[in-house]
Amino acid sequence: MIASIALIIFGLTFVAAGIRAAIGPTLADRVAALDVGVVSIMSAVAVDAADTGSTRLVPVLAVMAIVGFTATVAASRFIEYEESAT
Amino acid sequence: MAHLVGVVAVLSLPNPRPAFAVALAAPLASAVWAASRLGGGETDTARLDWVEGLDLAVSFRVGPLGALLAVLVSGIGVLIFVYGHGYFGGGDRRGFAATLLAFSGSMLGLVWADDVWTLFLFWEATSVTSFLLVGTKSTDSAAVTAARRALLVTVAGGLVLLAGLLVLVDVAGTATLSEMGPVTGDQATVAAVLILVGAFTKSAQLPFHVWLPGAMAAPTPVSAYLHSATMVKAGIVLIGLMHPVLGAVDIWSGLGVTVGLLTMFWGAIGALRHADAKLVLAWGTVSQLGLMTAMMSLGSGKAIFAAVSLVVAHAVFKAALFMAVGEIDIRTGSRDLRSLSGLRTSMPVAFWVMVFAGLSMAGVPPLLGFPAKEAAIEASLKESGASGDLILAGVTIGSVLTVAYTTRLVLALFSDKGGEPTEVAPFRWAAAAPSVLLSALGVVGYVLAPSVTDWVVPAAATLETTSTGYALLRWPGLDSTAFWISMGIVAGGAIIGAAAARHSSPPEPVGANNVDRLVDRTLDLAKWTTGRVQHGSLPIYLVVMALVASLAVIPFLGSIDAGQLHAWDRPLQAGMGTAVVAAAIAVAAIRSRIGAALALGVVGLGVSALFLIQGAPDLALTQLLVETVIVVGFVIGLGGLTTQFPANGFVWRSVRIGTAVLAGTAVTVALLASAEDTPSNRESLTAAAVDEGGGNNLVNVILTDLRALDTLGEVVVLVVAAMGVLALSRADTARGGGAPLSDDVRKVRR
Amino acid sequence: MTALVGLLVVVPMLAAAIGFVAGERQWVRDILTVGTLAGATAIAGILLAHVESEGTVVLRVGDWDPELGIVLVVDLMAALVLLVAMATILVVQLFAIGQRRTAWGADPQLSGPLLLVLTSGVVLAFLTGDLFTLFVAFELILVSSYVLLTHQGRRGQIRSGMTYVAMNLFASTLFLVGLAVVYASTGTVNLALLAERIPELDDPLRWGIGLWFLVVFGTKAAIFPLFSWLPDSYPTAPTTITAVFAGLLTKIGVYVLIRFHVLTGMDDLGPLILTLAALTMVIGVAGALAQDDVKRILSFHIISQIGYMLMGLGLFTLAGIAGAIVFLVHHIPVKTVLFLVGGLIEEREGTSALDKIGGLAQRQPLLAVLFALPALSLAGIPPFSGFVAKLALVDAGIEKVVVPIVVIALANSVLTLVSMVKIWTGVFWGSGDDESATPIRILRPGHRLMVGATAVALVASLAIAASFGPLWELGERAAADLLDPSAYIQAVMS
Amino acid sequence: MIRGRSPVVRSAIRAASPLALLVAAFLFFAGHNQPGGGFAAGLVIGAVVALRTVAGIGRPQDATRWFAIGTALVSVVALAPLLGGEPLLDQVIVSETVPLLGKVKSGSALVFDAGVTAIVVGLFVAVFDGLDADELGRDEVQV
Amino acid sequence: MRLLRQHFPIRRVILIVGLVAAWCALWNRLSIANIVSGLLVAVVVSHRSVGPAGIGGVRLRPLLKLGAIVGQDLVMSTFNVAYEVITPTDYTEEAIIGVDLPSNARAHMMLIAVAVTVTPGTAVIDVDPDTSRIYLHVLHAERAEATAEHVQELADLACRALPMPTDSEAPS
Amino acid sequence: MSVTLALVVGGLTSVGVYLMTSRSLTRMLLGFALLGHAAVLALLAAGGEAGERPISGDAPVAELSDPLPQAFALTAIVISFGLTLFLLALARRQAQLTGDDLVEDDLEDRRIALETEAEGHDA
Amino acid sequence: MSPVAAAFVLLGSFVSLLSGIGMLRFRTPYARFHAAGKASPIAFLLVAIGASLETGWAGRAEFLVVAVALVLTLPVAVHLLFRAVHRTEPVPIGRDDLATDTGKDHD
Ligand code: NA
Ligand code: NA
Repeated sequence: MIASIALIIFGLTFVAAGIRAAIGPTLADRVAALDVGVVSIMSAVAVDAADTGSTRLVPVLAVMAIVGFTATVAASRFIEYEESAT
Repeated sequence: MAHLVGVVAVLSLPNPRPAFAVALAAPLASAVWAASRLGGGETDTARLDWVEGLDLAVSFRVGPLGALLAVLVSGIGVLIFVYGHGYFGGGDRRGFAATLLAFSGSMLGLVWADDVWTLFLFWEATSVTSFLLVGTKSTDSAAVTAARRALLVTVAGGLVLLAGLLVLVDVAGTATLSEMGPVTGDQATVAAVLILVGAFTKSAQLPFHVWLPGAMAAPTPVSAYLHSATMVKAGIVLIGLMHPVLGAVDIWSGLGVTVGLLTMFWGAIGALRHADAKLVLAWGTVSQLGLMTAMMSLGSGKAIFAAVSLVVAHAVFKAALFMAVGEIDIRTGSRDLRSLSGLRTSMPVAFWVMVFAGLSMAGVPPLLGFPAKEAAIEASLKESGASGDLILAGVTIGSVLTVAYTTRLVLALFSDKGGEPTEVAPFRWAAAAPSVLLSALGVVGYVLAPSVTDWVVPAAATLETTSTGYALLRWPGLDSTAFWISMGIVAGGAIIGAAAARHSSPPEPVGANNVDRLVDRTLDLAKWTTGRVQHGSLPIYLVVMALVASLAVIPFLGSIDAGQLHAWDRPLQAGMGTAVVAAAIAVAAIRSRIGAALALGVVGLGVSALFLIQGAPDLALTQLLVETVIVVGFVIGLGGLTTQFPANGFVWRSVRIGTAVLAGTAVTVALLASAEDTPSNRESLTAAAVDEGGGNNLVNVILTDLRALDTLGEVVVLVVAAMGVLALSRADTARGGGAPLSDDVRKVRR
Repeated sequence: MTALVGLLVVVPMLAAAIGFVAGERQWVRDILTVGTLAGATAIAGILLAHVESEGTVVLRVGDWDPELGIVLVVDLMAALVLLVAMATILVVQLFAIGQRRTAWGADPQLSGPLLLVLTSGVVLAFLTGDLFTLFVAFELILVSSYVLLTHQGRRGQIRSGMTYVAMNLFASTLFLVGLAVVYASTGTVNLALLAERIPELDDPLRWGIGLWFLVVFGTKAAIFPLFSWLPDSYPTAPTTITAVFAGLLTKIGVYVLIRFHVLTGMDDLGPLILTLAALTMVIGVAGALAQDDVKRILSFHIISQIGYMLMGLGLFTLAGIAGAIVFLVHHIPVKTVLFLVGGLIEEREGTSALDKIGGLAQRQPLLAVLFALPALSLAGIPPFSGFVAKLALVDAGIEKVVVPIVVIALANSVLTLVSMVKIWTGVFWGSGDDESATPIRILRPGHRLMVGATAVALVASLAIAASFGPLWELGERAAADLLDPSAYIQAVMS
Repeated sequence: MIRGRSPVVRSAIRAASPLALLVAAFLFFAGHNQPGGGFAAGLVIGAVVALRTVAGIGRPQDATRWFAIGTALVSVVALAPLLGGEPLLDQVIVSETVPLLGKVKSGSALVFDAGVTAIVVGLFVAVFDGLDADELGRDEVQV
Repeated sequence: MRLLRQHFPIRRVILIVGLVAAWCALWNRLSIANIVSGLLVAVVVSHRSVGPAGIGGVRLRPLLKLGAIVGQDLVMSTFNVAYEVITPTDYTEEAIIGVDLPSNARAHMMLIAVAVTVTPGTAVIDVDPDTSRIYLHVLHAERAEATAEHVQELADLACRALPMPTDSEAPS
Repeated sequence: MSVTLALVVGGLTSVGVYLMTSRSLTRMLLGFALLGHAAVLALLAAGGEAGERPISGDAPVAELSDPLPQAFALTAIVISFGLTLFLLALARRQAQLTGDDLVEDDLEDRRIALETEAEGHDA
Repeated sequence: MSPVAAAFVLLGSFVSLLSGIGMLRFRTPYARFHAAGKASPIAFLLVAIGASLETGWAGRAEFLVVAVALVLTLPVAVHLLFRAVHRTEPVPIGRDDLATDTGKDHD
């Protein structure tokens, strides 16, 4: 029950992030939204772990953290680069 | 076989000079061999199985008819090679000689064929080689057009023939000619019509005659050979060969005789109108072929006999006439009846050749043409009833006209038109001798008519056993009706001919344009169709494809079973699914590139979440990683482009949206229609993975072991894709721009 | 025997990888590619001989139960087509080695290895007894084709490559969806099991699956109306690549169509397939007639000829399917030679546009012969292989009394000839536009190799014509095997 | 003077790299029994490559070498069984009890997976080469 | 021994220890096998060409104190955001302020940046290594000075936690 | 079959097709990526109802989700990943050559189509 | 789930919700980044603590690794976002030392 509530809430956060990704307006906003999306899925996985007591997916969370970071760095780096190049 | 060797030999000649001499060897050999068999009764066969499963074989049967025709084909062939040497003078003619030789071989194969497929093989071979020969002057667009026309008509006819042969083989139960018995019935009628049409195209019968006059664009040796002795006779020979099989079919003789006589009439009219000597001969050939067709399909013993005789006589005199006109052509540079003048004195040899061969054509004694035509008239006389009268009338009128155009030709060509006589180039023996020989043969043939009869009769008898009782009569006697008709024909024709000698309407190739127009029309239609179908625009192709896929889904609609469906696996699936689709729509709605790419990232995240919900953590993990890389790659690779996507028109956008919705529906329907009574082998899979694969993560074991081959392929795909990325980035811009497209790109773009 | 099958799949991949890293050492790549392809051809020959006498060879990859793992199946049809395909690729590679110094040569550092990847994909597509592995094989073929088509980065290539990529990717997506439907409905992707289970499905579902895969494989095979990618993409690629594509790639689509639809008993789709066959023939040849460029004409011909193979399939009779198989076998070398000649023309004249070339019959008589014979074969003129193949199909049509398709098939031959004549009169006769003709001079040995390779392919095609008797027999046996899938099922499962 | 590249980012990436690679190694070795595997490991290493590329820190250069290693590994696993008369891709599992470490279980699937990883890493290197991503790592930007 | 010292400076050793711990954590088991394999992996992945430049020492006490403050900030930060979200606040008071740091070493800057970012209402916008100045975004301009002081404190701790052999930038 | 999944697949396909039919290579690329998602989800849906992650020992075998379609999906993801990257390079090259990323028509096709259009449709 | 763990999980979801609302509500990008870059990782950390209580020491250690990875990387990511916005699409705000120091006033 508690897990379900939590999952739904993280789902809502994901949706909020999706909306921000869709409406922008700055590119950085979209990037940030993507970040929030990743973290909310990470959180959902953690909720599942709390619910089931299984840690199978925890290493996956580490990957998510790294990967989310990668996307943000590359995108924001690119935004700057493009702006300065023009 | 000798011919094939000959072709190779000629092509591989180091020195072009003796091309014709070498080429001559093969037909000489076959002519001598065939001549030695004339009149004899023996029959030789040869058979080479090709595709037994399809009853395909190459088989020959050389009997009296084969020998007679082979003498004509090869004998005249020898003379043509001699003539060709004189006609062309010098230059590298290896290709021409080889092609001519190949043609000659094909023609032999055709007349010797004992199998419908062999016959068809050589039938098509003559079409193709004649195409090459007619187009010898390949830089002349008229010659090229004529060659194309000839090829199209004959090959199209060939395919009709093929269809007819297929049906015939079906009815007759065999493909071997000598094993076929007479057939009748509906299917036989179909076969008969198809085969006759095939024969008509080859033998230039109305309305397929249109290719022949145009083919005069060929060098005269070609015309003399193809359009006198050989190719155009193929249709006649075919009708003859089919007579024992299809002669009993009702429509056979009616159709053949009607078309033949009409052609005879129409060809003669054409010959009377033209001012080009060669065209006159061409139209004359059409006319003569009409007569032969009529006789051959008439099918009585006498008619077949007459037809074979005509084939022989025509081959001899028409080749001579062509050669003489060709000689005039190369020595004066003209073939125009209206301008040539004074040739009787300046070219006496050609004159006498024309006179003798012309008289033979007109059917005047003492020339071989006379008894042949007598036989034809007698055969017409033998027909009873109204149709018999009609046939007689037709043959008579046609013959009158034949005499007329012959007279006109000789008179107009050699008359003095006042003014300067036409300049004439030096005499060439090689160009003149063959025609002299042939016109002399006309006389000799008349003199030796009994011998000729001995050759013709067994040949005709192989087609129609009742042909045996007839002979070529040098002098039929004054009590012969046919004789008086003949005399009337000659007299009437001469008067008309003399009168027409002064008149020439401007040359108008009646009907020839129709084929060209048909071809052009076809090309236009093809272009139009292609323009519609192959639009050149990728988005349209994709729309078509999506619509086709949507159509393919229709049967699935009948297989959706609501009992097998459930709304969702987990409620969260519904929520996340909605989010995914919404994000996907955002991808389409966002007009900035990086923005759309980031929205794609959100879709990917959502899909990962769906994977997790579905119980597929490996997929989720991979999807997440992949998604990130793609977003990064997108941003780095394409972020530099102008930020906004171009807008497009309302209609096109509506089409796209409509297509998209249809495609999406189609995919949904397909999935919903799945039966889902999966006989699961999850247990055995799990056991196998753990015991033999040595791992608990089933997906991983499948990927690295059970289905490692797929993974192997998959990583190779990655390698290749990466090499492609590298190659594209290294592609030198200068080289890439090396094939510059014009600025019309934008204009052409819709 | 199964070891040979294994080598056939993996060695080209390995050789390709070595080729990629060989750097400037061109001779390494030449030895690798030619050696591998020659070996593959030899193996294919051995396999054909073995299968012909001993029956189907089945390789269980990884020694897994066929219900769990992947099987590679060499039956008669596979072995037959495999041999022709391998030999064709070998010849084309020889041509490519000769051509590499011309502007029309592909980047040899990539093209050789990529051709090997393509080869492994082709092998896999022919041999796999697994629908998903077929997908992977398709992707192998496609990705190497994409890169081969576009790696030079020319503008026209990028454009046409995009068309090729987009349509085929779309087809790949549809393939996966179809695969999902099949798996959901039958619980397997093993062809032998599918041959058992699909016929047991309800009619609508079965038809749906059949149609869906008709679209998927039809796109690969370039049937109407899914062919548009082909004529837009082939002409821009380097000759050698086009030759392989033209000769081979669409035929893989046809092969798979035949295999899948016959094995799973889709006879009810016959009339539809025949209709599509007729349209494919006619529209393809219409396209050829409309073009004014050698390569484009030839490209449209591929489509038209696919129609014939489709016709054989659509009849769903022994004779029809055997006809389709032998047509396929005959068509590969013929088409390859024609495209190679197109490449030689381009090399000689600097273009393949009809209005800019002329009179080659005089200047390049050998080229004229190299073109004329396969062109006649394509038009179905005897005694070339095309005639027999067409005759077999038409005969099969008459046997099943499907008059319209027979009439169309015959009429189409004339149109084919018209377009061949168009090339002939445009290229070999007449006179060209001297200004735009810029012959590419390359070293004689290279030229000789190119002509030699073309000639070898032509000889192979003539040999096929000469030995059509045994070929037809093999085709009939292969068709019989397909029509009665129990042998296939038993070979795989036991 | 403020440079285009933030020193903070570079340090963070340097600090995170070992951990990321460790995670990659874990995914690689654990993949046979839990989520992960050679492909995921390769992607994580690839992510590190990406980070280092855009930050202008050293990264592997020659993609083809990775491909060579990777393809060689997978091909060896595929072909080696043929030498022993086994079918293509027939894999072996080795289970040994090693002193100190206890029971070690591994198989040729691991080698196969290593090949996959190498190829994925090579893919990243190639793609970042191909897309000129190194441009982003340049320190030319000045504000 | 010198070679060992050269290749395994103290920071790298600590890093390796941490990595081995992480390795064991990921495997869910503390066993000899895991430690041995973890060591192997950690040594490889902490190679100088990969990881942070391992020059200089580590002082545990300031590091722990820094951690404690950051943890405290974290909680505060949470409440802060919660408050801002729940109350309809108007952000007219945003500001970007520059704060001078005692060090321009990268490791310090990174540590500071991490610490600052979790501090309530602040985030690092840019860093100027030449002037050792860090620019922060603050949500509440009126608290700018307090924030600056807090950041100074964090910076001091960071510098003490990771003492440098020299004050110049470490080679990278 | 979960209707939700089928609808999601359909939705993704729709948007994917819409984008694929665009002239902009970037959008085609986006569309292709979406189609890839759709295909992978379709495969997953083919595996039947959601279950536990297919790791032997985590749950009874009967409760595990079907691993085979997951393996298919994984392979499909990877392949479409590689192709997407290649397409990216292709689009980039196009942009390099023409300054934008718009798909060009086949000029020869357009020439023929325009010729016949000019002549009217009576041909 | 133990009550304590449940409390952490719920608290985490609450914070996450706040971060989501903040992302949507805040007017300036900077403010949104505060919500995105701080609240959401905190939410995760809270849930992780809750989960750790359920999974024993091994699980706790694993979560610690994840937490370290996140804490190491996320602030830097947020920093980059701020920087990107400030450099490319700056929002004029009252006091901007950075703009002043670099001579780029944006108002
Ligand atoms: Na031309
Ligand atoms: Na994989």
